[in-house]
Amino acid sequence: MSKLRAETVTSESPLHYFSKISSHSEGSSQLFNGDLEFGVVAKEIGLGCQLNLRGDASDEHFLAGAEVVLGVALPTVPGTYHYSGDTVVYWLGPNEWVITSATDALGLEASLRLEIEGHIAIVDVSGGQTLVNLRGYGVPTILKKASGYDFGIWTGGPPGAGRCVQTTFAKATAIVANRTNGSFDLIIRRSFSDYVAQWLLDAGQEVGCRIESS
Amino acid sequence: MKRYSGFSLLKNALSYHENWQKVWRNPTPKRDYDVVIVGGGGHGLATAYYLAKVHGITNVAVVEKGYLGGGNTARNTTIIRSNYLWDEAAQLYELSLKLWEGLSQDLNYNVMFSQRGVLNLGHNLQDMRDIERRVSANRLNGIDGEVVTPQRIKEIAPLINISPDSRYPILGASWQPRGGTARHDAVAWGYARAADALGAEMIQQTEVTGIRRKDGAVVGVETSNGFIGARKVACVTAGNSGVVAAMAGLRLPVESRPLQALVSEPIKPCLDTVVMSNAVHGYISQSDKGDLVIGAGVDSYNGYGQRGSFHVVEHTVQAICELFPAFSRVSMNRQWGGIVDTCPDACPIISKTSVDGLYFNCGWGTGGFKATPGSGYVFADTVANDRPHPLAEAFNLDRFNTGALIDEHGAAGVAH
Amino acid sequence: MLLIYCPNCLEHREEEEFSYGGEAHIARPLNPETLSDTQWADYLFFRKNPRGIHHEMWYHATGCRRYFNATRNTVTYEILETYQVGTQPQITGTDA
Amino acid sequence: MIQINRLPAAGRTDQNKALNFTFNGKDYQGIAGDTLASALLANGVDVVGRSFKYARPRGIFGHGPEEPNAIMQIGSGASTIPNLKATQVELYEGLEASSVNGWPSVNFDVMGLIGAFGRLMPPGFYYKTFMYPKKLWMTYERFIRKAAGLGSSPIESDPDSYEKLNQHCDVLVVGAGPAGLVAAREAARTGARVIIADEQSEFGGSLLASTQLIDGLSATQWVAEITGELAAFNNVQRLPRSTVFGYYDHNFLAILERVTDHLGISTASGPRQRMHRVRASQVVLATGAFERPLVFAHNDIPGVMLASSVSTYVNRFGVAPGNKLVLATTNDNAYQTALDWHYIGRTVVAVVDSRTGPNGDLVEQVRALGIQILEGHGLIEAVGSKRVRKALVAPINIEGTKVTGSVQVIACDLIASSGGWSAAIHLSSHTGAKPVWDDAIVSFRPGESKQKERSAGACRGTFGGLDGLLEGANAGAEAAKLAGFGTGVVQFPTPMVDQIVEQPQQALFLVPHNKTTSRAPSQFVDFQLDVSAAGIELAVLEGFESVEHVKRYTALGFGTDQGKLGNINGMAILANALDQDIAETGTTIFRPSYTPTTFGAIAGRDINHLFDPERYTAMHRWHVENGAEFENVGQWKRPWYFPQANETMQQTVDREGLAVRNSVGILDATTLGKIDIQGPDAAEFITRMYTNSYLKLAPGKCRYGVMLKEDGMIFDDGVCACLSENHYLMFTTTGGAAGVLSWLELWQQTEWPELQVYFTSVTDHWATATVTGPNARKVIAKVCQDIDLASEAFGFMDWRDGTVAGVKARVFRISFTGELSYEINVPAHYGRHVWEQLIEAGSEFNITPYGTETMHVLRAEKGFIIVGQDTDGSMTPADMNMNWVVGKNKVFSFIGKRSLERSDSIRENRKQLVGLKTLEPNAVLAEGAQIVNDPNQPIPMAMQGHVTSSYYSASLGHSIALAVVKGGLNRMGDVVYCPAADGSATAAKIVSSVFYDPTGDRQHV
Repeated sequence: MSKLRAETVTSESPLHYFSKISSHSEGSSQLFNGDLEFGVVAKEIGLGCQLNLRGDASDEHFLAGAEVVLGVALPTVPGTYHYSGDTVVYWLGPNEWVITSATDALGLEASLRLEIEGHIAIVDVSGGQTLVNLRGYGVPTILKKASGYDFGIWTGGPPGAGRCVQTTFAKATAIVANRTNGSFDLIIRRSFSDYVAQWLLDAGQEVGCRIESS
Repeated sequence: MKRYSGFSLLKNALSYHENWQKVWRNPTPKRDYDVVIVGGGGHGLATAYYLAKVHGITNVAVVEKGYLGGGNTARNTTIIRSNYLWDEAAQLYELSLKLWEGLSQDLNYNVMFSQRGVLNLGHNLQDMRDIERRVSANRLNGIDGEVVTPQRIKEIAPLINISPDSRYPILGASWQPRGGTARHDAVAWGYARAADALGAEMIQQTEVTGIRRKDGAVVGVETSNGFIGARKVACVTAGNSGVVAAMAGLRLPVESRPLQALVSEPIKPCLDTVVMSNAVHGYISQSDKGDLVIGAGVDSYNGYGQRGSFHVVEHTVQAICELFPAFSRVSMNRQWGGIVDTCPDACPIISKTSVDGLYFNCGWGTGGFKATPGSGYVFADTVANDRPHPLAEAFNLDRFNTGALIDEHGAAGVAH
Repeated sequence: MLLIYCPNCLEHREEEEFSYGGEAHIARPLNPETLSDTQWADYLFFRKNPRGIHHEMWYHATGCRRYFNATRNTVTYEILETYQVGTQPQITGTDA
Repeated sequence: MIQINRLPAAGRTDQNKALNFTFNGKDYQGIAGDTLASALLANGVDVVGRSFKYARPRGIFGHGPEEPNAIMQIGSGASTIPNLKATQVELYEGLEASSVNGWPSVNFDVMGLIGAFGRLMPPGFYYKTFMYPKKLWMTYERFIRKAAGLGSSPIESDPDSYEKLNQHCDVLVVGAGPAGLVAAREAARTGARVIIADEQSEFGGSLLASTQLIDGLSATQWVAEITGELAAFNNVQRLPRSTVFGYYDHNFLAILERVTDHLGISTASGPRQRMHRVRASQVVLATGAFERPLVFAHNDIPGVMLASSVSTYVNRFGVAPGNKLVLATTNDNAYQTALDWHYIGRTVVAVVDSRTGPNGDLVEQVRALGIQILEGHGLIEAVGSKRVRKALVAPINIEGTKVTGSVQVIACDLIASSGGWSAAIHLSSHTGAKPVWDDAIVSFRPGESKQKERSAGACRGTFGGLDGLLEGANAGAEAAKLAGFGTGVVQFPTPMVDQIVEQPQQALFLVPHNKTTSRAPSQFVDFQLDVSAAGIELAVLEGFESVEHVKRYTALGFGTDQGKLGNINGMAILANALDQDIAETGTTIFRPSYTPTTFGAIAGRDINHLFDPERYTAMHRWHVENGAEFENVGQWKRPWYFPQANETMQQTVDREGLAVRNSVGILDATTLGKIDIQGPDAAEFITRMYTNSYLKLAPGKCRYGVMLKEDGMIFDDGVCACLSENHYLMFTTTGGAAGVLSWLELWQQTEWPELQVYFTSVTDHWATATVTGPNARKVIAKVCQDIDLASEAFGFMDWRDGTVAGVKARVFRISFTGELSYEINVPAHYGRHVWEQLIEAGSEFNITPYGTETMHVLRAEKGFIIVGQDTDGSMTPADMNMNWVVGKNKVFSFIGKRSLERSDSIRENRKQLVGLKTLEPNAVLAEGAQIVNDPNQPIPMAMQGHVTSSYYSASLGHSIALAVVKGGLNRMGDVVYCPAADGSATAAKIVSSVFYDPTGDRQHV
């Protein structure tokens, strides 16, 4: 074999192996017998596009340019995110955002670069992190176990917006965001994803925890 | 000084313990002294003792703002070892260890120095290289030590977890059999009693508020109980060195940080040695009362609060439970903090200063208790002769100008 | 355990999210080569280390990744203010 | 078994539910609602333990966390728990308890014989003895240690799990006694988030044992009502069995909740205990008070108890721990115990009151019942061995300092004593608030608040029932208001409580004896550690004047009850001996834990595999499947080597290394830190951080750089590539990634904000496979068609974008082996795919995966350093013989440059990196070995440096080592020695640090 064709390319999301391994692991096998109601379900929504965007939030041209391309304004209020369709923009810092989207990362980067002038940075981090949705009645408790952040003060935002925070999550870090359906999204780093998954299974044992990889 | 012995105990028991002599006088301060030692902790008291014993300087006052031995002497985890890497540090700590070995007899006060050995664990390959390097240097410096295997560690400390499946498995350790622990309070009291017997005066509940100078030379100290004259002033105020230095218009390259420690309830003896681990970060021994004495971390920020952050305690206890899973069901009885002076190179300052007759001994970081006798010995010599003791030469203040730091491991995080 | 108000996130956050950055307001000498060894050592190693009011840097390591300054009492640990790098503190002096 | 002391009216217990348990191997029965202590008392068990020092027999003394004597080992095997207080252990079916001291039994303890010589063991006796002869101390100590400790640690791993919850609330109420309950109710009503925690199994505190009426209801009914009200609020979290054990900075409090301990079974489905880490906006402390025992001779004999404890056992547990009661008191409050005892039909022989003319409401009630009240008397001594038989009572002077008349003997089997109450100020003291002594209430009060907290009720020194309720309600409303809820005005009507008129109490801390304190039988102050009044006076006699000295000298307050019973009496006795008042003598600072806290609960789930995150690369599973052994590098798991069947590690490393040198190998290099740098000032910024310049680095090119700290010492190294104008990618070491990123941010944000540059970590985004060896190009060519791999087109230290195995990739021609190398970076999702395709493409060249050990050997053959192994934070570039990487002509004084000119940095004879070649070619030096010139010199030897890296090199056929040696670069050819532990020494010649391909031809092909 001297030539590989594109269609043979396989990809693996960070939690690719996880449910398989967990279902065979002794400690958590009781959680996967199918009869249990799981208090926490962690579903990976992996392999999307994730871009890190840096720029001057006081520069109107920058904000306008980004909005044109993304179809949604960059959130400038700390701890909030905006979304439109499947594009979500999270505030990470006063000049930093992360964009998750179903589109192609390189294409989106190119469009942004075309639209925005000046000192900015756009970095493709699609391979470096993954998005996990946490749902179930046990999620608020899981978040209390994971982080010292007070998620209890979050209230529902206006349409198209929500709350997010980058904080410690167990002994890793994560971006946590609320969804309108009461679930939470978690963005975690790839190299920590096994740890986070192991941690979720352990911390979720009280209520039952299942991981669905993408 | 009436000597202590089994016989004296028996004799006093027969008279209902009504005739014991005072351990030290509590005199009102004189107008002036040859030497005023600021700080009545272990190091200051040892300095007073050796000034009198070795150098015949007995017109000495130890001025202490609280009670003798009430600072870090009372707050440390009592570990004693001399297996330091660098020649300068190793020789100083080895002098200390040799003094420890005869201290109870020298002071006629049982400081309960227990040579039960110290293990410094290695958890990764670089740890093991560093251990080999340190032990090799120790041996060539005449300091006992060997590199031991996990199996040998298990023999020394049977409850330890040497499973290769641990998150950070124990790969080996350095073992210094002559290391151990001592009863911290007894060290302060023993030195104070012995120094008092030789003529030094213990002035407690007296806070030094200023250092009076004239023509570039020290003339005495202002205190909460008035001025006390002195030809020489020797400052040994761990945790507050920067504050005291500022009284003489000096700056020191030290920062004060909370260092935490905790003890368990007393349990039956199950750990007969000292176990230290840098990589998982915790150290532990068991006292003669049965408490597990556990050293926690230094908080990252400057502080004078003698308390620290709970998460530091949590991390330490996690480390202890990793090393000794069986201790998970034992309980923490008490936790507290001390204030340590941290130096950029994690080595002390034993130095003359730009003010004539003013000397500083500080910056011991977490290593102060084990150095108590040696520190007092070389500092007394430095003060008595107005020149650094040969073993103190490397620990001068000028090293921060030249860059001749002794252990720049500790310097990795400085500079801005 | 400290609870620190991040001037960028506009919230109080747990100490675990931050790392301490040492004394604030130390400017790097513009021409290090012109300094004596002693002057350079002063910049490198000598800090105020006050008992009382301290101006210090913190890095919001697992939050917004920004450095900022805080005025903290090193005895009570009370944080009296946090403020942006490049700005001056409202609270000065040595005692709380 | 008959529960001889069980009363027919069962208090809060359930007579119908019997529970079997064992104590010291003997079977007993208690009932539901009992504590282990109440059950033992019900069964008439007198001796439950032996004291620590003198091994004196001891019985149950209290009913809560103040209990000093009834220390138990609960359970057995892996789940045994040492040192629980019987008064706090809820009884369950099958409970196994044993005393922690006493051999062969608590009733006959041979150590008790030693206790008879107690006079030979005054405080601090060990400081005065065991010194001679010197060499025997370790032997003495072995015997001393035999007597150490209370209970035993398990010797196996803990089968239980522990939970942790981070909690946030507006108002935290500590204590669910009367003041705490009304405080919580007021706060709850405002809508504030409220947590109320109490250490007991049910809410109510002292009310659970009270016979008082509140709002016309019995105390327990009233508790049930208000607890029900609290349950109806969904903004209230109620935590029974939950001890707030520490109050830390910025209103952080830690609570230990005992979830399953009272069930006595290890349940796999739930945690044993749960740690609540609480951030509270405001705190109400309503922690109550502890009764002080009276200190009199032999006050430690079983059958001597606290007055409130006797009442508690009677009223709450339905247990009468004796028959004939003598009550000794200094106050009106304790008369309630005489009433309680009388109403269950037992005999109150006498009340011994130190005061003259007491006539408060309760006193009059007792008097009306015809009970003898001995006014102006002291109970000076208890008589008995394993149970009280008699009380010696004598008139005392009005100051309470002297016996003034003849002693009378009163037969009894129970002595209850009360010296008044001490506010439980522990938590306020944790915050640094300095307690204030108040003569009026004979107690400390909490000091001025240092945090957002207030105390209410008995813990504030307000011992009257109604006043405490008022304070609680106010505190709850105020706390809520300050947290942003409500008006601060109390909303609920004040509960109605009968006011009881009390006469002033007497401050009596040591009941006088007709002998002096030093000659009287022991008058115990701290029971657990056998600290007596005489011991405290002796400490003063010996010159210990500070309360801390006396505490430390006598061990007062160092027991597991932490001085809850004894501290105040001890301090008062000290003050008296010093002729001071208590306020002058000062107080001692209480520290966490309020009560002992399980290590496992403090650790939580962050143990075992969750102790620290394990970081994996995208190829990790492949490595596992292919038999890799792993090395911990920081948090990463990196393949260390890939052994094949029956290979030793050395054989594996030889094979892997030869494969790279002779054909091709593949390494997972994902873990190297990677930082994306963008901005118009990126090149300028990078040039300030590295020792060399990047101003002229063109797109498509890479450069190796070294980073210093400002002290001039090497701190990290790596390659930096110019991706395009104003866009760079910086590689860091695996361990240095996070540190370098925050280092860059530090300088940009705080020192040079004018430089326009952004940094983003992309370490996790890329998976990196290094293909290296003479056949590397051929392997790459099979999977990559869109990059011209010819040396002229894609040279050493170049990088190119292209497609590898169908995946967009960035390929760097950088080499850490000295061979032709390609570092292939692909988005991590494709990491395993590309890795496997490379393995497959390389199969015809026998491509060999290798690990970090072989990587280390190969780079050492080339003399490439590893920061942190060959450097130790005290090494400059010149020390590493790397002056070539220092840009001498750079305009900006890069970080660390100035320090390179300090006198010590330019000193002759610094340690320098060299190679070592052992004279015996197969001898491999130990990494870390020290180097000397003459191995036969006497100790201490003059050390010249040490070996930093050392391996057997299969491709060279001999061992190699890197070392740092003083002045080493001028010592080429010298022979030096590495002495070993066994006295032997290995000779080695100083050579160049580059062993292999010194001209560097192979990496350039």
